[in-house]
Amino acid sequence: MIDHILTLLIFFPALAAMLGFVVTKDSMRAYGIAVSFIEFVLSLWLWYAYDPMVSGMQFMESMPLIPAFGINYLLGVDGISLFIIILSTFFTMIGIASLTEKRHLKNLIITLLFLEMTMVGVFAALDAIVFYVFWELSLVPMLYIIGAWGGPLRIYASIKFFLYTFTGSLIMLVGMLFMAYFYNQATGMWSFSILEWYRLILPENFQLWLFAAFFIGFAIKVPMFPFHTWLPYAHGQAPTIGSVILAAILLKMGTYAFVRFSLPMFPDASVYFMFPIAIIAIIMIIYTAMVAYAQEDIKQVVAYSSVSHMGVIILGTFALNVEGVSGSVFLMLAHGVVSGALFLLVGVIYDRRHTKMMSEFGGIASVMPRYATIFGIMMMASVGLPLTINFVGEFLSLLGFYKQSHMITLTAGVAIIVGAIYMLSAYKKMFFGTVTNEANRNLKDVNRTELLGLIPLVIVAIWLGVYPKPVLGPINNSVESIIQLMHDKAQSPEAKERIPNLSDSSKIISMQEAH
Amino acid sequence: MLEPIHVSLASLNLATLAPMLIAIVGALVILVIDMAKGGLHKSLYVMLSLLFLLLDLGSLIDFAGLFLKNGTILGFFDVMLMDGLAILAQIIIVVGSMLFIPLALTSKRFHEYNYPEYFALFLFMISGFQFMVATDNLILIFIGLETASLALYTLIALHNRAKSFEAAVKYFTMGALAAGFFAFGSMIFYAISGSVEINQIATVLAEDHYSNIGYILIAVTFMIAAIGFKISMVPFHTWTPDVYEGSSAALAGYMSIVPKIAGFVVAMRLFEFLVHSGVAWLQVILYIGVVITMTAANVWALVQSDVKRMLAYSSISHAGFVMAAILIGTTQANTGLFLYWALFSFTNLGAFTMLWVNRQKNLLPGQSSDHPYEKFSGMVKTMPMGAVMMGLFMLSLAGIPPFGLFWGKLYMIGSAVSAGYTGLALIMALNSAIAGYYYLKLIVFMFMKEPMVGYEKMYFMNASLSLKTIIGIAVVGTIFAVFAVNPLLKVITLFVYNSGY
Amino acid sequence: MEITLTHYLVLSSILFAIGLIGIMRRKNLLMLFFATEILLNATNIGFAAISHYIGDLSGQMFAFFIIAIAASEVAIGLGLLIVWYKRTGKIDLDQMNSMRG
Amino acid sequence: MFEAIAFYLFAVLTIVMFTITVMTSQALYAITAMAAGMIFISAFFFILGADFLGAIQIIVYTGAVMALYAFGMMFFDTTRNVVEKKVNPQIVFVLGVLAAVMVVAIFVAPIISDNIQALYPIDPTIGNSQAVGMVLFTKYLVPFELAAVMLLVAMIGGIIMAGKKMDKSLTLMAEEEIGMMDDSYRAEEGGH
Amino acid sequence: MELYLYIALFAPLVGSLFSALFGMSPKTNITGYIASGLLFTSFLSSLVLLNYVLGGHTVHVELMTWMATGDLYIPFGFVVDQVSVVMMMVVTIVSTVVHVYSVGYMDHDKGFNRFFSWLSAFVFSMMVLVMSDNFAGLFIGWEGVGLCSWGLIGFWYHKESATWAANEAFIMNRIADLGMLIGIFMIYWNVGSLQYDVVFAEIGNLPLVITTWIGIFLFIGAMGKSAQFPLHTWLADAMEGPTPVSALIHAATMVTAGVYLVVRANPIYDLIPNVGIFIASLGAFVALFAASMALVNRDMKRIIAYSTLSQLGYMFVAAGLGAYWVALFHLMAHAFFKALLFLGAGNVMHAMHDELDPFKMGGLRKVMKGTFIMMTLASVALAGIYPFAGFFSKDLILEVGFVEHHYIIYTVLLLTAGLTAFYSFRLVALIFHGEERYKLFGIHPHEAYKFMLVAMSPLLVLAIIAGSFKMTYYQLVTNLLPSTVYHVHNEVTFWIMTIGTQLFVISAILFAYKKYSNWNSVPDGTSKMENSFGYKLLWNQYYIPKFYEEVFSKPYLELSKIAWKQIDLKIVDATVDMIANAIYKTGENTRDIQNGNLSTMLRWMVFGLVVLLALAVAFTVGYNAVSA
Repeated sequence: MIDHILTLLIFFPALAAMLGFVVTKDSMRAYGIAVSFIEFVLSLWLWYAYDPMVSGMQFMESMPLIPAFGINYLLGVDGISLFIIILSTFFTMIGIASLTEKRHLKNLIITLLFLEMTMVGVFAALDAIVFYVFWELSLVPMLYIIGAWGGPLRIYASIKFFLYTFTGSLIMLVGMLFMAYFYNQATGMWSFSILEWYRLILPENFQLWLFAAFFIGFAIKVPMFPFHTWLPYAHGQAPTIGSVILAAILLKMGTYAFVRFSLPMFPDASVYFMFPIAIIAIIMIIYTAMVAYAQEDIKQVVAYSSVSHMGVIILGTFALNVEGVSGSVFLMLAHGVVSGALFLLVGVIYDRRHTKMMSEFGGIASVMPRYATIFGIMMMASVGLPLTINFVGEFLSLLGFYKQSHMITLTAGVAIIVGAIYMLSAYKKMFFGTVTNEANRNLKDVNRTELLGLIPLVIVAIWLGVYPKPVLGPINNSVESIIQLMHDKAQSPEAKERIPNLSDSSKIISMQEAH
Repeated sequence: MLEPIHVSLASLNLATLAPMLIAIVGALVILVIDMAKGGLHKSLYVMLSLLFLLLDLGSLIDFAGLFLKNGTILGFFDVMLMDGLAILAQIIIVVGSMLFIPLALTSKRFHEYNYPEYFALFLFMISGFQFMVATDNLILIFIGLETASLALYTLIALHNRAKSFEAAVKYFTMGALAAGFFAFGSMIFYAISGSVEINQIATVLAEDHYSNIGYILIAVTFMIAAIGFKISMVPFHTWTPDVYEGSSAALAGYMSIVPKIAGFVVAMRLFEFLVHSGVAWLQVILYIGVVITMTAANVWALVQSDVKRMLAYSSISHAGFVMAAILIGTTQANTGLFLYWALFSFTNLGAFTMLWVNRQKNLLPGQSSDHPYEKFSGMVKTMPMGAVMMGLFMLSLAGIPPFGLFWGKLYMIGSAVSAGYTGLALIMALNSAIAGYYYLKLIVFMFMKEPMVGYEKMYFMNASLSLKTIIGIAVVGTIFAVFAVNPLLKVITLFVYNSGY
Repeated sequence: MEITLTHYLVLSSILFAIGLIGIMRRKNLLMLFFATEILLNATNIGFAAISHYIGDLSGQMFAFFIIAIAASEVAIGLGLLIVWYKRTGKIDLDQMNSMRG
Repeated sequence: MFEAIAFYLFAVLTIVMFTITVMTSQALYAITAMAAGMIFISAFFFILGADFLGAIQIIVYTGAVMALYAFGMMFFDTTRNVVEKKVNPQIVFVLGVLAAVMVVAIFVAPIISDNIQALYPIDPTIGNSQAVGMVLFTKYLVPFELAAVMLLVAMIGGIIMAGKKMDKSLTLMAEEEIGMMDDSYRAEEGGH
Repeated sequence: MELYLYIALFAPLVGSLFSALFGMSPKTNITGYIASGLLFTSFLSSLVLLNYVLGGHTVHVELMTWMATGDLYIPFGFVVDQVSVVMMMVVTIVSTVVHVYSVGYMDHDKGFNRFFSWLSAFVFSMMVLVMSDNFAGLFIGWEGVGLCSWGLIGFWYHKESATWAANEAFIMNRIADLGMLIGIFMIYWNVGSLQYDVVFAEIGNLPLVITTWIGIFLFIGAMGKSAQFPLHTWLADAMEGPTPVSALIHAATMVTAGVYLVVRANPIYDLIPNVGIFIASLGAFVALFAASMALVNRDMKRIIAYSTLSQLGYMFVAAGLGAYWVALFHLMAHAFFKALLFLGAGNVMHAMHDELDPFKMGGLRKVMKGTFIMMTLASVALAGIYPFAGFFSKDLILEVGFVEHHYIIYTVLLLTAGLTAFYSFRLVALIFHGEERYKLFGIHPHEAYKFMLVAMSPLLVLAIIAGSFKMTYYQLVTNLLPSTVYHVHNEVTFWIMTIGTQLFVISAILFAYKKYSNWNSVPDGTSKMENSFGYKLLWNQYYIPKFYEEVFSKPYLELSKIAWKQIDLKIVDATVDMIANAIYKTGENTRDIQNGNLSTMLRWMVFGLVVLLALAVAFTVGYNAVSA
């Protein structure tokens, strides 16, 4: 069974969703929780069975799908994808457990389970086409979730979300086909296997074009400035569960893909584009933080803050050294946990008041102290306070990029300031002061169902902030192999120089292990 | 004085006529039965048609085996040409027809199915298409085309309402013009090569090193206009939406598949040798044509308020997409064309069948067409399975993996990439994105809006077991296409490659 | 003055153009059908001429089949017109605009 | 010389006739002019030695097609002046003339080819009809048969569309109405 | 010893978590007791450790790995050495006192439990800050105290001003933290480690430029925490928090973290004397600058806050000039008397029902004898009168300035000493002497709980006698810090300086007493002095808060709004929508091509044909031209 655990992980929720059509409406919730819990346990088992010392792919599965065109059903996880998969299953579980939606709950849960399949699929796929299949397929349930359970502008938002990302990924698809074609030119075989592609050393100008093609697909998904405008709409209109999954997992697909595709496949292009992308990242960080500051709707604040944080992730990714990339991968998880939690929290208040405008609130801290506390913890995590999960990622990402550029890191570091500004001011508007709005006077504090979702997140947010090693270790090993691969593949002298050669520094690693 | 001509029967290879003859015989049998005893129920004719089509398919599969063994089979003074393209196209034609004909078994009664002649004409039409693809003789192509077209006009009109007459007349008139173009184009080809057989024309032109370039271009121009009409290339597409709207949904779905594949095969035979010989003009023209057809049709589909018209424009766009194969002209591209069309048949027929099952006899109040988007609003609440299936077809048409059409698109764009048409590949990709909008629009109506009061019973009102079966087949074909792609790809590549394309 | 193939081809294309004009110009469907006949006839002249000048029979064959096609088209076309006329009482194509866009 | 005169004469005649067909507002003129044009065309066929074709032209066109059209005209009551609303007539002529000019522009260049071979050469020793027959029933047997099918299709199509059954549209009738109609049919048939 | 270390470190955390358990429930005294008790435990452990360290040992433990990736390795490592143990003592003593005090002070507050949770959490963060053995750990504590400071300043979150001040403090600190973070990055990429021992061992091998930058960036961090100009405004505003908080955080411990950082990083700053001079100059400037603002202020707590700021300036002078042990010494002494002063002010506030304007008090010494004595003594210590603690430490700093030949700094500091004395006693005089002006406002003041006064007494004692530990202290810390002795060798000069300073200070005190001890009215803004330019300048804090408001806060908000409404919505998003709309509009506008009229359709076909023909002819002509 362990040989096919990834297949199991991917298709178990889908199968369960199919069977879910039979389950009656009343018991659907329990069914959803049970399924997602089993799935989560399975993913934990994956972690348990994962050998953290191995840097390469594990649990590889392979089955020919369209061998005539080099497409195979190829799965595997390494330290980078392992935890994002766990995050996906975790958040689906949390999301379903804390569902407060009443309308068409059955459809919603079935959709969520399908979504879970696509999410796990994206992160487990090692074949570009399989990856693409899940990548695109994930749009559909999300479209439905936003469009059917969303706010007043839901249709606009969902279509915008879908078409925008769809457009980007189609360009990416062309890039993939080119990659396969070049592989075919080089070897005479068709292959879409990512691992095979890793072996291909492309001339630099090809790399640049392909990088650009992939970049558009990924950048829209991340979303990177100036392709980010679908996100506020999607978040603003999506129901809580939609925002949670979107922020926690779907956005990670883009950044994950950078690490999985762009870096190892196009090392020279990555170096070439490092600074332009860093500039974009800075714009994302500062500009969107400012936009977040100007928001009147708390959910939009969180939405824009996502973009801002994704900027840091991008920056870390393009640090092109182990510290930065590990940091950015870790920050993906961190941001998933934190922004997911924040959206859940926003959902809590929305359920009670059916408004997300901050001006409607004020003084909530005295009415809902538990809520305010959890919100405060998550806000501080979002701001990147040490010993919370975000800090580890942010610190490492910025640290990593510092190696490449001092000035850019200094500018990007403004993230910790502007982040504090919008978050604290939003918190102040909502929670501090006196209760002026009568409607807020008798709000109920978070109930048990909600706590069920929130407490684990708080625990994770602090646990991994204090002791990130069990996660950071495997990530580090896999990232090291990627960086080494990049260094070995790099052709231009600049790339050779910018991407560290780890085999030289193996001494240092062993020295540290002596600690 | 006239010498007696000795022709050995064996050299005629009479068998090459078998598939078409089966269809014709079927038609005649139906006519005879009707004469013998009138007023029989349509189910008899449906099943008879199905049986003959099965026989037809059987003979084609037989040919497929022969082709793989012996290569291209010529017959009847080399008029008949059973190469890989012909066999593939005929299989698609026959399978498409087999999926279509059970749609006659609706629970509501429509005018056309009251005629046994309807089924006879249908089989005649199939034979016409089969002739059209199974020859490289322009004369036979022309007659095949006309046989099929004339039958088709009648089939459209038999739906018997003002719109279907309008559609038939429009189609007929424009078809007549296109026929004129075809004849004129053939004439010029004949003038410069002294032949009406495409391979002969190709040989002569090559030997002349394309010195009559002006003539060639004029001929090609007329041919593009004629075949472009058939496969609805912009600006020869104008009939498509109207005719689709006027015909019954089932026939519209059929028209979006079968006549076009015949058109594609003719286009492949006629244009690809020219493209390969570096007639730059043709490449440019086809490039422009393909891009405009894809894009403009997409853009127009965006603004439609009727699902059937939307699907009509979308099928134009798909045709444009596939036309790219003829421009690219590699084996991979041609393989892609057939793969795409095979996958497209299932999905598109499924989509049109979904329209067909909820066809009501009278227009909805306040609507001017049969299938306005509003009709589908909130369908997920009243008819969840139906909505899911329709949504599935839409997703497949939009090219969302892993549903059927995605693999076709993948392979087509892949072939564009392999042939160095980067710009084309990007345009194809972006067009898929534009197309996403209007497919989504229907999904939005079905899944995200509230049902209209009083319309709940519209769905599946016309459904019957056979219709549902067809939809089921289409759904299965759409979802599990991924498993069919590899074998299809292998077979098609073999056929196309061995036919020299 | 020798009459060459070119003469015939030019004649053929002039007639074809007349047919085109007719097709574009006519609103009365019946008379529009006349124009389609002109198109086919124009082509026929060309085929016959080419056939003559290169001494090959295929052209005549083509023309022969075109005549057959023309005849069949008339049958179907008139049939369509009849039902249309029965339904509307007109055969003016400006009346046919229930579908557009 | 004779050939030239004949060619020009008939060319002018055909062009004039067809122009009348296209331009006149009198349906009767139009059909008459077309019939005349068809006959003049057959003259070309005779000039070109395609006797069989010439005969067919006269028989089929002038005999059958024209007769059909004439019936049609009477049926549609178009013997009077046809009133046609003209929209943008300039476009029509510009397009038509352009098409002609451009085709002609190419056609004035002679065909350069050494490779045109007559696959089915015209044998001067035998008559045209015989030759045509030879080719038709060997090489072009399949098209010929298919043409027969086509004519059959056209015939069936024409008949059923003009038939009485088309007067009532089952497509537009409610199921109950159809049921009643079926009953009355059955009653009729039972009465026979 | 490790056990004691862990007890000292984690006892406050346990206290905090325990209190947090009851955070949402109504007041339970037990939280106060437990938290205070645990802090006392922490204090005792620190004492044990102090004893151990006095024996010449240090304790260095590594709890576990925090982050390890690539070449980076950061453990949770803690070190108790001569410097950190001093800080630990200061922190635990003051916080124990403040905890006990708070039990009384917060007696009637709804958020009693929450308060203790925050307060203990703060102590824990502070302990992490001082005990960490690497820069990353320091940063954890650094941010942790920032967080707790935020929570405590905004403790009364229903007050707009409090929450505003809390956010201001946090954000300003964050600005500085960025500098610190960059400093840490530089250290890592140049040294390869963040452990103090490794860094300090390697730092000498780095190019001077880099060392300089490291020093500058770290100091930027210190500037924020220690509220040095221009990041000083938050400190005065932070007085919105409960008074024990001001005593603990904004006087005794957190604000001195910057000084601690510079002291701790002395191997770095030793290499870059130029930066040191800058630090010293800035410190001197801040000392004077803050003192000047304290002169006219009418908010009791703000006056004390400015004095804190001013004293921090002193510390930075010492640290900047390389006299790290002196800085640390002043830090320690200052912690005691300043905390005392604040707690006293807290008593007064309680008595006066949260009235802060000393002009509205007067004559309180009659009802609040204990408080009166304590505050007076604390002020004396602050003023630096022999033999109170302040004298030893402050005088030493003056000497340092003199010995190092920075006479300007010396002069400034001397002047500041006088100002300090003046405003301190202005405050004392206004509060405790003169007419009982509070009666005008119908207030009936009362003395604080006994145990609160008892709790304060250790501080009082220390404020008086701390100076006597000077030699022990010196021997202790110079194990780690440069052991330069700053002494004016010329006996005459030394005595003139010392006595002169004392006289100057005393005269300032007397002047203050004379001027304010008989004050009898509440200023209403009409007097001539109040309308003078200088007064207004000082009253408005040199218009700096206003300047920040106008130049940074408001434009930032405006810019943010523009970014959102103009750029994001109207440009970025509108472009995307425009593309979509353009496509859609194209469809709308061209759909009439299909106008349903057969004639038009036919014309389109012919049109297509003609266009193709035209292209064909054009191509042919071109082709022939080329081939000809």
